[in-house]
Amino acid sequence: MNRVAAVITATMLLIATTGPARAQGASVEDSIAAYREMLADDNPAELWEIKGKAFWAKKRGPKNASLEACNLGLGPGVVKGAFAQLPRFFADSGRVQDLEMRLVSCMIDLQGLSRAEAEKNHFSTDNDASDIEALSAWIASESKGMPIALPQSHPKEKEAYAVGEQLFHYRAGPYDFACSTCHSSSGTRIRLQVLPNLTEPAEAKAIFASWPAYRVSQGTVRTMENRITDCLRQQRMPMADYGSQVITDLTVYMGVQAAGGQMAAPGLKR
Amino acid sequence: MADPMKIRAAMTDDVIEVKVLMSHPMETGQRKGADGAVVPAHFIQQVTATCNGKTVMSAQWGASVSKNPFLSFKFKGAAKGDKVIVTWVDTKADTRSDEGVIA
Amino acid sequence: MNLNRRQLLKSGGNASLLAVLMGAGLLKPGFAFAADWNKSAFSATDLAGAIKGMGGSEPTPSTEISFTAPDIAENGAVVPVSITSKIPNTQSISVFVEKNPNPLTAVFEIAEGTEPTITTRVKMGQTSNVYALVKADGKFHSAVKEVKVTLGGCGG
Amino acid sequence: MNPIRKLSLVLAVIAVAGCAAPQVGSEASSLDARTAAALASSFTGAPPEWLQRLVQDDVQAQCSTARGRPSGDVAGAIVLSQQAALKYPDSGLMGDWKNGEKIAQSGVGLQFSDKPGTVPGGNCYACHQIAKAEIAHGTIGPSLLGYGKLRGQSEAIQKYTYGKIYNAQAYVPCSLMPRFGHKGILNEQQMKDLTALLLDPASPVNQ
Repeated sequence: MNRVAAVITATMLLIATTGPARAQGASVEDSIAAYREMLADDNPAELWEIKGKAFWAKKRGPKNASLEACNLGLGPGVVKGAFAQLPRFFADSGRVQDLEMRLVSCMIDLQGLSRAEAEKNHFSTDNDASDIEALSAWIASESKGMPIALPQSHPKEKEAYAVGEQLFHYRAGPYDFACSTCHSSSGTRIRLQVLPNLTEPAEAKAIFASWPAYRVSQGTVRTMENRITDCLRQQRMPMADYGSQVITDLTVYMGVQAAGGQMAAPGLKR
Repeated sequence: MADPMKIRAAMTDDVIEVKVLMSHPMETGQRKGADGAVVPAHFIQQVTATCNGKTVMSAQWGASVSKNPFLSFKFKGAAKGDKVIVTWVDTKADTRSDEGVIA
Repeated sequence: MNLNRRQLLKSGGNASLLAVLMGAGLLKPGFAFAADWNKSAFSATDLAGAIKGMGGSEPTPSTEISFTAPDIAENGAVVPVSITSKIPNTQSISVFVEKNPNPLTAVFEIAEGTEPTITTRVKMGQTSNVYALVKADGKFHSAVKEVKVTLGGCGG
Repeated sequence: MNPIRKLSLVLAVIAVAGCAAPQVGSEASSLDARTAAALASSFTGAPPEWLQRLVQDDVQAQCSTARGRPSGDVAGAIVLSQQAALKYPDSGLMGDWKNGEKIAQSGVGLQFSDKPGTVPGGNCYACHQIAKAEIAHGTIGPSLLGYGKLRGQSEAIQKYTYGKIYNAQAYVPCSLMPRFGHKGILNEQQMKDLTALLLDPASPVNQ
């Protein structure tokens, strides 16, 4: 078979077999939707919210201070609505920071912790709970119902978006995967999980609004840092540093795509 | 010490619906941890709920109840403002008791 | 002491008082509950054994049990189940997951004044029949539903 | 040279030199340079050999630039270069479909979370419907139910099937499917077993 014929044959075979999967998929997807509906209320993440709220007020570190004076972007101590506008640029750190990096900054500046101490257990394990996961759950819940509105006025915020978009489409690694491999078309699934098309604002809104989330497969609240790290792992990329620029920029890209969405975190995920 | 529960109790007509989330690993004793060793069983065995000194729910659980368990039940015979007290005890004899006010 | 404690519980004793006593180390709850906990039923590996452990025999299939569980569980770690009994004099409601290593999952005693309805979430290791068991007037009744547990995510 | 390719070279330099600050050629666009800098600064805890994975090959760079929709010229060039790189086993293209089914189910391999020595799977079900019994299948790729029944088992079909698994981009430029042979994800026997899974009349695919 010559090459052109091979391409044509391949295309024809592709067309001939695209139908059944979609048709058969509908009832399975309905079942999954019904399952999710049964779990929609009574999110175990509420247990993390309780812990996170207490942790915000708890004094610790060499300065024996709480986080209550932490500036999450709307002024020192303002929690209500702050998460809906993160990540954003902070003049004191000179960086665009997501919630987690901002909390780390506050732990260092206000409580006098070292970076290592502040970032300890940032992703919880079986034996070690994560203060940051609990704080994230509570702080996110304080933005429920508010519109996603990441600022894009500072040049570094614009740059984070632009670089984030490049990174989103950056194919590399042994599998040739980019974020866009799974997240740039609508209505497809991996196994039974419907994949959000993050280039489509309506879908980006729903997804961005629902992180951090309680993951039933892991029995804990996971943050967006964790979700992106895990996506990169499944893309067969190296392990990203906690708070790395790649993660921040991808978060900004998704968050700006999701502008106007209604915050509903913490969510409940597989 | 175990983390607090989240207890919600809401009255509609004369029926009180109680919803409880508990913080617990509910280890089955079948799972292997990151180090490859079997994680010992550790789960809530007994749950009781009382209201005004009366038991309104008592349950025995095995290891197959989900991690960070959820439980919902309904009872009659109490008023708004009354307290529902939920207590659990697990296989390590750890226990936790919290209360929710009927709204 | 254990006996007192058990009596307290059985009579619907003051739970916060109990918690205080346990916290003060005056009560050793593990021993008392180990005695209360129905080990033979929870260790049974089949439906007949579990019901025997609960002092019953062969359940009768009943349409008076409303049993809600998903057709497909996206993750077996959390499978929501709701059971409501319309059978008069319902004494207890239980959940039994046939293919779990220890299938009996939970037994809820329905006290006087408590509605015969419960919702909880259970773990399933694989696709299995799930039974809702209702004890009423000392007899067992059942409803069954198959829940498919699927592989999820990116597979690694 | 296209800008993304240049970015890859920048990264390659960084990966090899192990330094954090990228050396950017003056003609590279500043956005690409900043993207390269973001990549270069974000994986400092990873072993050096892993950093090579961030470096794009030609096809990856072209497909990224084209956002997955290459122009006719680029598409043609990709197909030609990838066809030229196809390698077939010395003898036989059909392995054991039973092993193939296991490979299709397995999604592990080449992740930083995998234990050393983990044999990578194909994870075919993540994207394709394959055997009817497995309801947990993805839809990113087309359904492969009845694949062999539809096409028969001619040598040409065997070759096409094996080749598609080996390097999907030899047929569909910028295909989302990993190039399992080209990138050394699966070995020859595994790809033969998958070919059998799709073509063997006894395979559940063709029931």
